[in-house]
Amino acid sequence: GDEAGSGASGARDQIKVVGSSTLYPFTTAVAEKFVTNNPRFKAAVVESTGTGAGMKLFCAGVGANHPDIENASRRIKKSEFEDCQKNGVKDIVEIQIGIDGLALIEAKNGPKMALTTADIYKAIAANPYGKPNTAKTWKDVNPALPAVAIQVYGPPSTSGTRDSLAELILEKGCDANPEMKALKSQDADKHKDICTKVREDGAYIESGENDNLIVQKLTANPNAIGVLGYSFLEENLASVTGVKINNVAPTYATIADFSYPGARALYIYVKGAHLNAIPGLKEFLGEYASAWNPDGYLAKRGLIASPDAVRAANAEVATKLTFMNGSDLK
Amino acid sequence: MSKAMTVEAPLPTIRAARKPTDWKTDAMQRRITRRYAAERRFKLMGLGAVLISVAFLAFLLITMLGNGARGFTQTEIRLPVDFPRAAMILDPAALKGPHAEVALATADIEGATTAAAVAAFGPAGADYISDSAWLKVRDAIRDDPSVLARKVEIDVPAATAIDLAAKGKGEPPAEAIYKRLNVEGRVSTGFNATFLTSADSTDPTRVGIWGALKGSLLTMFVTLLLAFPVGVLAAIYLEEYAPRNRWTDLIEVSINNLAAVPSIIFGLLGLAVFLNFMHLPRSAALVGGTTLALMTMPVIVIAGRNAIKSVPPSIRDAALGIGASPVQVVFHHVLPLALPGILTGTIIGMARALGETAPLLMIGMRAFIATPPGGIADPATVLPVQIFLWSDEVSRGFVEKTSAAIIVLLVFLLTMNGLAIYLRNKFEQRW
Amino acid sequence: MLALLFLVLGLGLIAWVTARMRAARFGGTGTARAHSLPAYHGWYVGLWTALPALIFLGIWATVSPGLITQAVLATPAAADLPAFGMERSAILSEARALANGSIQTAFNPQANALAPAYAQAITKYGVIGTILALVLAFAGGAYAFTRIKPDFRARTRVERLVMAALLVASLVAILTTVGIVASLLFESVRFFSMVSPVEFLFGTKWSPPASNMPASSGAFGAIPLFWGTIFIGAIIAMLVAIPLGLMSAIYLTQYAKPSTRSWMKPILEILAGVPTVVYGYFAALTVAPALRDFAVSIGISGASSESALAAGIVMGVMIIPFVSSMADDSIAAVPQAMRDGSLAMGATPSETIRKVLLPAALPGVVGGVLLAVSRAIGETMIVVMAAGLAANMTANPFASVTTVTTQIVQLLTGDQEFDSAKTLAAFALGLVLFVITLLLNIVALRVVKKYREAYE
Amino acid sequence: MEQMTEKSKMTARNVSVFYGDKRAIDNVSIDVDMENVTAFIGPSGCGKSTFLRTLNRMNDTVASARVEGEITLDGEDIYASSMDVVQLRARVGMVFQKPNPFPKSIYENVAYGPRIHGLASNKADMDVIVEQSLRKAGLWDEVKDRLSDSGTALSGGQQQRLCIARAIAVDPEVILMDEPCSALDPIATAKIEELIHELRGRYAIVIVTHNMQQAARVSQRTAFFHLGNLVEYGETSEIFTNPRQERTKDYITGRYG
Amino acid sequence: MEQMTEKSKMTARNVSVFYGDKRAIDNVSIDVDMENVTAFIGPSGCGKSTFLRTLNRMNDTVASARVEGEITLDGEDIYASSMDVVQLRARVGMVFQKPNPFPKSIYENVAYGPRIHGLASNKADMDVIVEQSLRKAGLWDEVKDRLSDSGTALSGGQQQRLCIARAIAVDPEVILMDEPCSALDPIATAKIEELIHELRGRYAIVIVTHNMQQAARVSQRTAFFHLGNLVEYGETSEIFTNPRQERTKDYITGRYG
Ligand SMILES: Nc1ncnc2c1ncn2[C@@H]1O[C@H](COP(=O)(O)OP(=O)(O)OP(=O)(O)O)[C@@H](O)[C@H]1O
Ligand SMILES: Nc1ncnc2c1ncn2[C@@H]1O[C@H](COP(=O)(O)OP(=O)(O)OP(=O)(O)O)[C@@H](O)[C@H]1O
Ligand SMILES: [Mg+2]
Ligand SMILES: [Mg+2]
Repeated sequence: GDEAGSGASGARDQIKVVGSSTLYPFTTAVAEKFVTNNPRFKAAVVESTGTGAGMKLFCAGVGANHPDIENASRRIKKSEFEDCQKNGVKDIVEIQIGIDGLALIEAKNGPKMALTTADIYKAIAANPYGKPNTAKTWKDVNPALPAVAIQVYGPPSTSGTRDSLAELILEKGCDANPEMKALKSQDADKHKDICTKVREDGAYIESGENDNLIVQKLTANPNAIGVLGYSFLEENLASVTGVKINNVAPTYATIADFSYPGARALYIYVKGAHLNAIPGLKEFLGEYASAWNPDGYLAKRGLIASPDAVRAANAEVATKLTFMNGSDLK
Repeated sequence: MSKAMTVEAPLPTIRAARKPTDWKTDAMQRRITRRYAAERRFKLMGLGAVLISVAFLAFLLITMLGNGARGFTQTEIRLPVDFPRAAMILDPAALKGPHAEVALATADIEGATTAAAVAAFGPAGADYISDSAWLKVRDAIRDDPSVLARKVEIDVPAATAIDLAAKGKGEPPAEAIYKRLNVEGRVSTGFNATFLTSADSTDPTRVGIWGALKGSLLTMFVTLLLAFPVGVLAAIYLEEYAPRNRWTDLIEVSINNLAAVPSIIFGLLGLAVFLNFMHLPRSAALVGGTTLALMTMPVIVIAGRNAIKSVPPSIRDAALGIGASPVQVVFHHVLPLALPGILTGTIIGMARALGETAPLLMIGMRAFIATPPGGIADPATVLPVQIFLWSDEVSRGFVEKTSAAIIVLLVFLLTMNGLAIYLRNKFEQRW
Repeated sequence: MLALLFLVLGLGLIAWVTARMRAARFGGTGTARAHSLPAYHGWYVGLWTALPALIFLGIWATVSPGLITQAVLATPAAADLPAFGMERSAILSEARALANGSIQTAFNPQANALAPAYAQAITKYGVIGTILALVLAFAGGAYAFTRIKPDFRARTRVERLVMAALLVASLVAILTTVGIVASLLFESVRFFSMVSPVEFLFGTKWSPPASNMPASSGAFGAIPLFWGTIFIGAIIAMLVAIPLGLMSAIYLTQYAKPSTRSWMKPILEILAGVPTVVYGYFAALTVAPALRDFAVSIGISGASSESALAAGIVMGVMIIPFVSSMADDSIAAVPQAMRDGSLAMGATPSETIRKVLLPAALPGVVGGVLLAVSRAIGETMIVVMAAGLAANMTANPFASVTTVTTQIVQLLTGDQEFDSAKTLAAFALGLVLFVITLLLNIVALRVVKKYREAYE
Repeated sequence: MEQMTEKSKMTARNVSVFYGDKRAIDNVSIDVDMENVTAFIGPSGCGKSTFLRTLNRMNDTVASARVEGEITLDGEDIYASSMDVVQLRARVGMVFQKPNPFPKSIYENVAYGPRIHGLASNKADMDVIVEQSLRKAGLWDEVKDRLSDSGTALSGGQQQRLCIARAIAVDPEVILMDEPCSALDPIATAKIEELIHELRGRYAIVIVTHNMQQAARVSQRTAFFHLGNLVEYGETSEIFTNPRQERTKDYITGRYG
Repeated sequence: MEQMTEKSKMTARNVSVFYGDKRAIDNVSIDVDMENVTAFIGPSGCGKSTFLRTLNRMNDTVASARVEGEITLDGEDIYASSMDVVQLRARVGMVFQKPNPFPKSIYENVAYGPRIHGLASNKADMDVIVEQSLRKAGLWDEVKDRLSDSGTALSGGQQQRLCIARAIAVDPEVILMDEPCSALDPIATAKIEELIHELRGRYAIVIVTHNMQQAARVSQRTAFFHLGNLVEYGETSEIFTNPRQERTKDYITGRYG
């Protein structure tokens, strides 16, 4: 479906969504609700490609062969935005649909740990504060903690959840040290390296995202800690509990107000050029906006609603369909 | 007659060096006992190997069956709905016209259903029924708009927790609720027809495999349409006509190699060529089928060549000898005789394609598709990918659905393999 | 269009019948008879009638929509179409759908205005196309028809076409291979411009940088992935598959009653028919937890529930029928005379198998095992679902290792930027996998072939 | 080699056959006529089959085979590019060592040749051809009630006669037989030999055999091959009683039964 | 059938062999002794091989085969349950139609039997056994310098002698040979025939052949089988010059070479 001239593959009557697996359950839920409420439209196709591959597809161009919506578990990057521009995807609507809580969890019969971001950083960073990590047990990290071997199941480096872990927890723990904070302005790369690199000697175990298996592993191995999306914690409250960080337990409320460190915003990006071309696309955004309230059905699936002001602002974007300008991207 | 050749050569020295073997000595008998013991051990090891392999298969099948059988059943709750009291803005007359769907969509049936559940089971009642329970209510209205004037009882799917409790896999609170409802006679567990007739959903009580199955069938259709003729023709060419030169060697090497290339690499090929280069529609059975066809074609070629090779050359000589042209020889004699073998190979190749997942992940068939595909260019997913997707789902209700989908897939595959074995045994010919 | 298609095919059929009838009238017997059967003349004329017209229709089907659209755009109704492509083409295609009646109402009101223009253009080009196709059909048919004479070699011509079709079919294999190599090579070259091949092939550290880290902080040493792949696919899986497969083959071919064999063998083959996603699910949910519990109960700490062992064992089971059928073939290929020779010396069956049959069949068995290995290391779903993601270089089967295929899936479906070294690495890994399996297969096929020839 | 007459049906002049680089037939000239049955004899591997197969270009199917020299049928060069192989083979029929009926019905076996050559315009014609061919092959009485049975269900000797019937059905001029009896039991062999007697005169017949008694029984002319050479060719009676070449004599008196 | 003597090494009494329901050998009684080489002749498929293989129970390997009647070796019933098949086969060795050396070295080929039966306690003993066996088989001089070459690298005749050496190495009492020369050229055949002469008297030898000249050359007694029946059994000279049965005569005078 390139130029109007060819016209052969002109249009599509089905919304196409690609992108992050984190948003997959939310967007599919909206998609499903959308057709049951609007039977005249066809069901959307939601593909879980991962944010990066999805962004690539999204930015590849406009036309029936390219998706309309990108699910992103992080903000679009400057480079990706430029890629979009280059391929003619000029107008993009950016909507923050809610928050995904990153939660540290342990088995119900676990050691009931309470950690700080610095503890976590020191336990799983590759080179805490620039020195190789030798900690074997939590006690080595912080004498107040039990002498339990450090075993953390967490997202792999390919996943967006991992980015959040680095950004929202490790970096904060790292910056607790003033020297590191200072380093940030001197040598940003080195700071990143020291602060966000995760150890690879077995204490941190990369596991798949969205994986029920982590929960099962934790019940089987009560001394381990898991890092995963808040929705898993909620779904499995019978067998696992949240680990307090800086004395805050992961709950809906603490994540929503960002007091639990580990919350990240989730976005969808919509192609402006498709808004008029794809039947139902606008209505779909409306459905999304109506679903992301704290009492909406997305909450049941583990989405944490954004603060009221953010929701209102984004609801406006979703109805007015204002395009982003991308100047504040990194 | 001819005794002339007799040569007396007794080799006396050597004969003396060796005494005749006495097989009756103790040592010899012991040795034999030992050898027979070794023989029995070896045989037992062989039997053991077979039994272990079969046991593993049985274990796998039984596990799947045990988990999956539950996926075919669904617990339903008899929900009393008092329509007149529900105050829905729904005009029964509108349900007759062309705008019935819109009318149904705009009425807040969901709210009414939730309210009915709360009214029937208390404040937590909404959690007893599945999120999609209201669809049943909607269907009930659509089927018979007159219910709107009455109070009726409608069987709606129970929430996953209750469903699991009904199947003995639940947690204590849900079990308590289930027991209560059971005493009241409000729950029943029956065959889940939805599972066989609907497509993917986010709600485990509403999911079905029909969408994926249809996707699989469409994909297989494309695969068969491409791979079978190409495979058979290529097999004929290579086996019957190809001159021996570097080109045919190259073809031969590629085919043997393609048969062994990891399937995921075909996925990378499909991604690069069909999607990025040819811009065929993503997630479509067309692309999936074509990718799998490339994978299946070498299997068919190899099976086809073996089948063609096993047709005795004497048949070809006979036909050539009375003046049949090479093309006639093949199409009149060789191909009909080789067909059972070719079909067997095709079925096996198709069965493999039907069970294939990895390459399809690369070309976008890993998608949530809530309506069964209408054609080969529509977005579709296939059974194995559906299984993969469900195995990753958060909701616990998907566990049994995954196993149930596996059972469906296995039934198809085992049928196909069985058919292949049957064909092979029936038509296996030795000349 | 469809009607036209049938029209052309119908014409072809008519041509076939008439040419056949005409050729049948040539009659004659012995050396005076016509070169080819009437049916071949029929085919010759029929194909000449239908094929050029069909090819034209194929081309026309891709060209005419553009012509139609252009015609529509030239009309005044098209003047106020939005300038932008996607929306514009949406309206156009909706108008077309309205024009040919596949939809009743349009989302875009503008489409309604364009529909009549569309209908007109469609008719116009439809007529043009039909005329051209018919002219071609008649011209082709007439040309061919004038050529049929008793001594015309229609069969040779038709068979030449058949041969061409056969040749084209077999070229598909080469095209596929070229496609694979090209698609892998193109992205791999880009990858190797970012990461040195030496580091990639010999580096011992695999940690692709997280996206918020500078690219330089990661490491793309693929050795741990190769190790994991070999550990699971070539070591653990083979430790399961070789003894079980080989002994099963021996038992079934040498000891089992034919009746037992006839149902036991298909049952074993079912193991190969179970889809890998099912094995993966089984490995992840049933085998892995059980192994982990077992490891913990015997006091192995650090046992992972994504152990190499779970994936390896299940993969081994999947490979059993593969090994056993290769072994079966190899043993069967040893001439019966060898077996008779040994038995006639007073050897027991097991002695015969171990000392004569197996050594003789060894090259075949080895070749089969190599093929099995190549299949195991390319297997994806089992390891994606049941093996870990941690790039460990460990020989502890209860620990978690990762494999090439797992990483390919992970890299291509992760949340990272697509053009980063990370996603490109997937193609480089694919290339390595391709090369390795290619080599394994070449070697294996050589071994098997050479050895087969030894007895033929 | 001097008996070349004008009435020859087929003539071979200075024919050499190569398999790749290996010469299997070296410079052989021979004539075949309608009146006499010609037998090719010689030890195994001497090239009898190879030479026989050059006479109807069955060697074309062997990729490595190459023929030099000239072979004519009724004066036409059969290796000329104008010669249509398919028609050639219809005119020069072949019967093989192992009976090789098609796995089709007896009727279809015989009808196949006429059908592909368009020799019968309707079913009745075809019936006539099938019956006549089977009669000539001496098989009609044995199979007339079960024409729809599979050809492979016949006994070995019957199968071989079916193959002869099949060859006759396309109305050939020459029939080549490559050890047609070596897979048969003595009784079946006797029947085939009788048949060859009957067919003589109507077709030019060439038969390869490694059984000298058989050659003596059925043929009027015998060609003795050895290591690819035509050692001696002449009247059968003469060759067997009074061979001119030492090699022929050695072979005929056969230390090796 | 009346020559049954007390010195018989093996005796068969009323032996019938069935393959499934099909009777391949019908009520055959025969004696084999040490002094005479016994030849089994008869047309193809008459059951010669089948009967030969019952003598060392090689037919056990054919699932459908069933033997009735009594066969003894030194008076012991070889089909008795107390008979150990492994030992029986060591005592009654067998040489097959096609030479079938193992794909091992020449040495290992000969040493195989003694090794599995534990006939040599050390390498030196084994060397002796190998040398003696190869000498008896008349192969020693030809292979003594290349004992470690593969047995399959020898010529056909050498291979067959290697197989005989292999059979001799386990020190058997009877040697059964099933058309041992049919795959060999005349020179190799002559060598084997010579060897049989030499071995006579040391081993009871039974040889199956479809070559009557050969039977006449190597055997002292001949058994003529036809359609599973033992038609005639007696002195070779008598059978060939003065057959008592019509069937034997027909076969011997052989219209069919
Ligand atoms: N297809 C082939 N490729 C190469 N060499 C061949 C081929 N066919 C036959 N030969 C060789 O050509 C020579 C003549 O073979 P041919 O089959 O003509 O002998 P023959 O006289 O028919 O023997 P036999 O009596 O065993 O049938 C032999 O040396 C044989 O090995
Ligand atoms: N394994 C078997 N199963 C069934 N029938 C068999 C088997 N082996 C041989 N026969 C049949 O038994 C009969 C005797 O066969 P046998 O091999 O003993 O004959 P032969 O005299 O050795 O023939 P040849 O001279 O051809 O070797 C034949 O009819 C044969 O078809
Ligand atoms: Mg021959
Ligand atoms: Mg025999």
